[in-house]
Amino acid sequence: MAKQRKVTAVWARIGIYAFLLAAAAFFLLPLYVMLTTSFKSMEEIRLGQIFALPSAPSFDAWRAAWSEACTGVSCEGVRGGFWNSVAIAVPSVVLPILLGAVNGYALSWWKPRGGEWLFGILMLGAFIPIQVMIYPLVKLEAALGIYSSLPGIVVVHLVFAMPIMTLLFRNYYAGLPAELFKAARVDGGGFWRIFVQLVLPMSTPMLIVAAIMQITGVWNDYILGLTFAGRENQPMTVQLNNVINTTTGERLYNLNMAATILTSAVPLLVYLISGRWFVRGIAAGAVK
Amino acid sequence: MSGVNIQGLSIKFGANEVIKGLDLQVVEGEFLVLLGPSGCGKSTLLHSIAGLIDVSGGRIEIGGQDMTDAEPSERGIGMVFQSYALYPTMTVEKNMSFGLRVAGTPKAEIARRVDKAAQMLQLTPLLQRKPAQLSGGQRQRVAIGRALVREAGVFLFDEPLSNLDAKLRAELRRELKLLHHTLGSTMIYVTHDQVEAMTLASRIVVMKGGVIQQIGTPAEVYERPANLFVAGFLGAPAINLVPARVGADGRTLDGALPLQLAEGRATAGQAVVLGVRPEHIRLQDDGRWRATVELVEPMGNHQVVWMKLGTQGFSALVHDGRRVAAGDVLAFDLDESALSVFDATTETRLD
Amino acid sequence: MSGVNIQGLSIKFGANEVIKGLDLQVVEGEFLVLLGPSGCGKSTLLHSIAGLIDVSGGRIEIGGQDMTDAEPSERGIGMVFQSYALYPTMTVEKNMSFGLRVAGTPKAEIARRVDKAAQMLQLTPLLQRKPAQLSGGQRQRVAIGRALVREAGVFLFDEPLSNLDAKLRAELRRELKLLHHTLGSTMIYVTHDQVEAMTLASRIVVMKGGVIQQIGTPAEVYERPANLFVAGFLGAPAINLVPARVGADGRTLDGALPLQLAEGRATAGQAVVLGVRPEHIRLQDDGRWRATVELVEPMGNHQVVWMKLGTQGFSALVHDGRRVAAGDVLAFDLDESALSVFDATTETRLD
Amino acid sequence: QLKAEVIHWWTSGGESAAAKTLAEAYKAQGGQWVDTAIALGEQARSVAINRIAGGNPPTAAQFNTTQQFRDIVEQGLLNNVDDVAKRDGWDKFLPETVLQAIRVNGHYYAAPVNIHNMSWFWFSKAAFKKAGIAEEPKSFDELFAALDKLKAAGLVPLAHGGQPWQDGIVFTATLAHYGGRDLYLKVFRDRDPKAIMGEDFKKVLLAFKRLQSYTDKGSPGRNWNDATAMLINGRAGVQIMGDWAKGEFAQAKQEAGKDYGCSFGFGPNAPYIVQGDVMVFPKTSKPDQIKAQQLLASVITQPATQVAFSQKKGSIPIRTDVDVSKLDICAQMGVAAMKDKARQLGNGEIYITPDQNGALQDVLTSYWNRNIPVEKVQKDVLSALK
Amino acid sequence: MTSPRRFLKRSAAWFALLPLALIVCVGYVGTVLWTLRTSVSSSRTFPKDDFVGLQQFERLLDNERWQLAIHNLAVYGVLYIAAAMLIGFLLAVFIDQKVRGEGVLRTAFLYPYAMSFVATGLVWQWVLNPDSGLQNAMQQLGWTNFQFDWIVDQDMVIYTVVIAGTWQGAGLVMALMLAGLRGIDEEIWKAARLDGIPAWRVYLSVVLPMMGPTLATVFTLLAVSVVKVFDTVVAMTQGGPGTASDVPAKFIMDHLFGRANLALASAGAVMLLITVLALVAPLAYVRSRQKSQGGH
Ligand SMILES: Nc1ncnc2c1ncn2[C@@H]1O[C@H](COP(=O)(O)OP(=O)(O)OP(=O)(O)O)[C@@H](O)[C@H]1O
Ligand SMILES: Nc1ncnc2c1ncn2[C@@H]1O[C@H](COP(=O)(O)OP(=O)(O)OP(=O)(O)O)[C@@H](O)[C@H]1O
Ligand SMILES: [Mg+2]
Ligand SMILES: [Mg+2]
Repeated sequence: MAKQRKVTAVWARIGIYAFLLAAAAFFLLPLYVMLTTSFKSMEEIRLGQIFALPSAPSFDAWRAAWSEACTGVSCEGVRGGFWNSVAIAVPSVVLPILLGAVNGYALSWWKPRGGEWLFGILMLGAFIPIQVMIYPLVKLEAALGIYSSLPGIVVVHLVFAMPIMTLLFRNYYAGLPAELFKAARVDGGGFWRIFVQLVLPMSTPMLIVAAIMQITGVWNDYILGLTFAGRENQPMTVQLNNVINTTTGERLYNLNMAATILTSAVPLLVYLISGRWFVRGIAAGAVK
Repeated sequence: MSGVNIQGLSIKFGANEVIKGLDLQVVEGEFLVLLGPSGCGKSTLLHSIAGLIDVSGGRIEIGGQDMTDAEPSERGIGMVFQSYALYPTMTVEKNMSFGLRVAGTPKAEIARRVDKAAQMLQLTPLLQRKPAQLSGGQRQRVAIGRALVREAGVFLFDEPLSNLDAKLRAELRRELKLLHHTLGSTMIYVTHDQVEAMTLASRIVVMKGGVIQQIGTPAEVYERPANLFVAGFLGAPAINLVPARVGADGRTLDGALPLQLAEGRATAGQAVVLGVRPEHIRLQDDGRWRATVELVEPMGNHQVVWMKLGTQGFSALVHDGRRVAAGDVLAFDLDESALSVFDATTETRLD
Repeated sequence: MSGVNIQGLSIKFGANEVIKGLDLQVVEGEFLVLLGPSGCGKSTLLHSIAGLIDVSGGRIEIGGQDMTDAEPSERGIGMVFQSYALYPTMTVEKNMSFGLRVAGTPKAEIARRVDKAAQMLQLTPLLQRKPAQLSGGQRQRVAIGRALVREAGVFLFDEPLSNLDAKLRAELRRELKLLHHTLGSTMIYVTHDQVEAMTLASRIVVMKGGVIQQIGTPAEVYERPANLFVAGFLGAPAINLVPARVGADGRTLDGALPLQLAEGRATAGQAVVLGVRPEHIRLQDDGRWRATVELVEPMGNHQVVWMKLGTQGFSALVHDGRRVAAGDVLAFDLDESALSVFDATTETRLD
Repeated sequence: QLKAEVIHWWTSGGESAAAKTLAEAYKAQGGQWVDTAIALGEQARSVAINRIAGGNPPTAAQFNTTQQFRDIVEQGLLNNVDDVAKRDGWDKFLPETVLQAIRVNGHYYAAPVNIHNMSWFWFSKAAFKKAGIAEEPKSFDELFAALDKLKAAGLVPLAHGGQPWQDGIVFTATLAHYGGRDLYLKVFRDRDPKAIMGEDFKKVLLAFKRLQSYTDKGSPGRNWNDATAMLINGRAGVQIMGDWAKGEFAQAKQEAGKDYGCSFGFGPNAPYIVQGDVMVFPKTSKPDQIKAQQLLASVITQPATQVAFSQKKGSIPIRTDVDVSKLDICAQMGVAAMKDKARQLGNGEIYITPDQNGALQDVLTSYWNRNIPVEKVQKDVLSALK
Repeated sequence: MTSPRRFLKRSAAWFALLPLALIVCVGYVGTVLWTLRTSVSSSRTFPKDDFVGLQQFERLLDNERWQLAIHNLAVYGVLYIAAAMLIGFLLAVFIDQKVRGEGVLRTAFLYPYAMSFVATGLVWQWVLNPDSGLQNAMQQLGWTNFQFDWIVDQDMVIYTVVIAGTWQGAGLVMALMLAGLRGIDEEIWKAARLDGIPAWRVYLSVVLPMMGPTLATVFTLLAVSVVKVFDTVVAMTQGGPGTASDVPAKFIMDHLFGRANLALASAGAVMLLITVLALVAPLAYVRSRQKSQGGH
């Protein structure tokens, strides 16, 4: 019997891996095409054999994408905006996550009067296409004197991240044992202390999900950075788009692929190292 | 300073009224034990005193001040939750010291109190563990510890010892009593353990369905239960209830235990129920009645003897080591002075 | 079919060995009660029998088959978790019926079993509630119900009655006993309630720190504890322990209670500890010793009298209604046949 | 030093090189070019507009030689460069169609940079050879004949990228070269209902739809350069695309006249369709910004700059009084055609608003991709141009 | 019934929500009102202060492209949300089985989310293109009957957008679900194993309901991205063939930028919002009713 069970367990394992590998194959197929393309020459690409391996793999496109491709009068590849992107990303990731966590916590645990209304409007606002809001926001920031500056872009990211970040944390906190909140209040914890000492440590899985979303969103953002950051602070994606996008210019697909992968390196890195934060049973042992 | 005064308290969950216009005065420094069947609203009452539930009516005063709407932290209470509600990301030590750290207590003082509580609760080796790594009883002790270190004016304990072994429970019972003496704080204590209730309580409150049935000292509640419910609820084995009808003289009873009541205790023709505690049934050879033994439960230091007289079942406690076996026919008598009499319809005590 | 045979079981949490090479044979149809102090590994043992914890060594057989690595569901067990582990999104009814529904039990049969369990557990009016809307005791009863409907070969109960009031507890105790008889299943039952242990157990296992101290019938364990730990652990109030040294004749004891032991029970010069249960101390005017009353605890149907003889403290049970007050000096004697004697160093029983 | 921040969308390799010639020319004459390149015209224009609205305008911003910047002019948010235009005599050398776009109420609001013709016909010599076509078509009917032959030879007759704007290019070419100059102007400039509902226009539409039948199944969504690659590989015979396609051929080291053929129309009087890029100058009252703007306007339009830029960009200069020897033969053909004013014909967007143009594009792309009765399309075109 | 004192104490929560309130009032309410205002004007490149009634809405409702876009949105929305949630959940569940290389797998499923769609859309276009992509590859491998040309098919193209969208979004759903799964109490699992519930059933009947809040989050997230879907379509199909894969956001963007018709674009945004409101309002109403009836 035990033997039989082991056999089924082995089959179950095989099934699990089969599914995961099949899924991975589906997910990785475009990456495969991107990578092979990036190592091909344009002549080879023009043949249209997208699944073929490069006949003479070359790193030229990568080097060009990083440091040589033209993005206007200057030809410095995508690296140009790297530090700008970092400068935008750090506050635009940290602030929205923190604010979102605070909002979610306040809404789900303290339930202040009118909070649900605020949240409802916010969630509704999430459905407006960002682009429609750009013009009034430009006017607003201009009036505040932060248009075309680092604070300008951070504020815009904050505004647009608010619905999702708040939603994320509000629903997450709603799932934690309410008893904890009671205990903490008896212990005399005020709003902030409960948040910092009790709620935040229990938020790691959601913090990491929020970080994944926000880093990706901010790092890949193009239109907002373009519009609000000012020309001194243009993020990397502006260079990326300049490398890739063109209506009437020539398209160097190998370079485009390399540039795209290079630009997404930072979020990818975050994904890779995020694993240890997906902890199991964060609230285990809290209540009977 | 820290008496608790509850007036007309009512609490609803949706349409379900769990506490119904409850009045209760807890004197400062009192050790009040709440007793009542599962689901009668004990925890709900504690939660409302702590300010963790919105009340739908009534007033709660603590230390003479209206605290009906005050924040839990302002009420000066320490609480042990029935479900523990430990902070899962904090170690045992952090769990216990959290409240003190919040209050800005000096570090040395925190360490002193935590150490003391940990020692008393035998948690010292576990101080660096997280709740998930503890056994059920250990978690419960952490929950107690967290309340104790606060040295609050009012302690609310919701079945704090239920998952502990008898020995530890006895020790902690003693410690709690001691603590109560030294701190002089008011304790409101929910328990299902009658030994706990009897040994700890200065007064016992018996609740049923959100309504208080009787308030009194342990002896009062046990010996002079206010109604059939209280009588049946307290005591293990349960009180023997014998229905009877009062004769024309207003004294003589028929039924399984024909007796003479004291003058004026009942009226002629009244249907009553006699309550006889098992320990007041004495097996003695010259007893007025004889019954057949049905079952004997040995309990270590005593035996419970289940007997039948006609159709009426009885239990009796036997403390002398005598051997009793099922089928024996034994003569018994009872301690009439300790008898309770209840009206069969209103179920209230007749005196 | 459903005996449980455990050999050399050992379980570790990280470096912490919680169960240490434990051997235990549970006969089919037996009602085995696990006793032990908080954190001694009772829950861990149950979890390992259920197959919910990976064992680090040893073998577990159920019904004669090696089940060490079997899936929990293959082991034919029902379990009540100490922490209940109710399905939070399901109603009480769904919680109880879920396992049966998945197993494809006919609807009528499910309804029958759930109804029966709900009735027995007095949960019928709550069947449509979710766990979050229940009181602590109600949740615990749902957890029991969920196990009971399974009518499994082996039931594992982890303190199933700890949060229930005495009356309900007594009723359920009886129901469980009945169920055990009708189903004939094997029960392994963790409790801290000695009354439960005494009334339910066909055998009691006393554990300490992951090691079994004694296995025996309730009477054996209570009356003839295998060592000082077992003696002290069972009984409330606790057994009175009196250190003594055996005289040159190998019989005479010095110390607070000078006595003569039976020949051969101890050797000359040996340091021993006498164990005297409080109920074996009889207050009688012609008693050999006299002691001063320090404290009297009224317990409803009896009193616990704490006395002092020299520096040695004692407790005694008084069942007759006599009035005893602190400061009284009372003569007492003891039942020497019920005396336990332990070696002071090895702490094991001497017979 | 006059600092000029310029927003433009010349971001690909060839375009960058072209932009660099402007920057260098500007620098040589005492300016400093501050480059803000933003890919894709729509993006670049909207950033420019937002920056104007936000009070942080660039010195100059690229627009197309169309009505795209009319609204900004109307809002009074652009500086004119009348002084430069007068001084340099723009009226004298700029094509009429270009002037039409940049001159609003007698003021000059943009400096033209180049002229693009969006509707060239490109031929793959290799494919033609395979299909046994000896000569490149000299009329639209010959074009159809060639396409038929290509089809018969199992090649893709018309390499097309099925994106709305490319559909629009094919339409423009058909209307101009199949329908003729007059009809073209009646439709675009006059938006004449009679013409639009008339038989001639119907024929144009049918010819347009016929072209669709020569495309391959994979054409929808394809980028234009992938279509060009089909010509380069000899898999397809013809592509109708702007003059920037030369860049692709050049990349693949193919030469006009040798490996591929180019033609902006058929016959000696074929109209040359004019579009292109201009620089507009957002309103500012800072004197040195105004100076920078004027210098830029002047530098851009100088003959030397023009030649250098167009050489890199693949377009043709905005003026015909330049040395064309450095330009490729296709461009030379274009310049030659431009010398005859009668052959200049504005791109549709010069005559209609972006909104109308968009609506027209919607109609055309639906027609191209679906089976819609031509009469309904006529009605739709009419209402799009309303 | 809250007394001033209690209010004061809760003011911390209010204070903490102040930035949110500000963002909501200025950022969202403000822009919504602005959009509303613009939608009844005749604004082109810049907002105009005139009032033209519901003219823009009439034009919108008359527009075949808009209708098609709305229709596509519905198809895309239903399929994409269903597919992303299903696949995301399955991936999370399988990855949660203590598999080897969890980190690598997780990254493999998540990476599409990090990639700019400008390039990956192109790759999808290639892969799905019958000439260069899968169909061609399969046919060359000998499966000559293999047909997969949805991307050039008027009626099927929207499904290719679903495929690419799911490919991009499922990883994030997986991450969210994974976080939700890991939050479930181990004891519940134990109880279910004991009850002999097969794992799939536990996931379905116990875990999934317990993940209610997570599911709500995921659903809302996906719904928001559905309404805003733009990049995917533009990069993959440019809304084509023709306008077959058009979506409202693309329609709005076209009019906002390329066509300089701010008013019509605003009208489109308002219509979208009204649609969402019409879908959400009954739900919210029911939920608030439920809340006020049962429990606290
Ligand atoms: N995850 C864990 N990691 C480390 N130690 C643990 C873990 N879980 C339990 N323990 C320890 O193992 C020991 C046995 O735990 P167990 O839950 O079996 O005790 P128990 O006998 O059931 O106690 P109680 O009566 O308090 O429920 C305890 O000392 C506990 O601290
Ligand atoms: N959220 C809720 N919604 C509806 N009814 C509830 C809710 N919480 C508790 N109740 C009901 O209120 C009653 C009182 O609950 P409470 O927890 O106060 O009981 P208790 O006296 O503490 O019981 P126990 O001894 O079992 O812990 C119970 O019948 C319970 O079912
Ligand atoms: Mg309770
Ligand atoms: Mg336990």
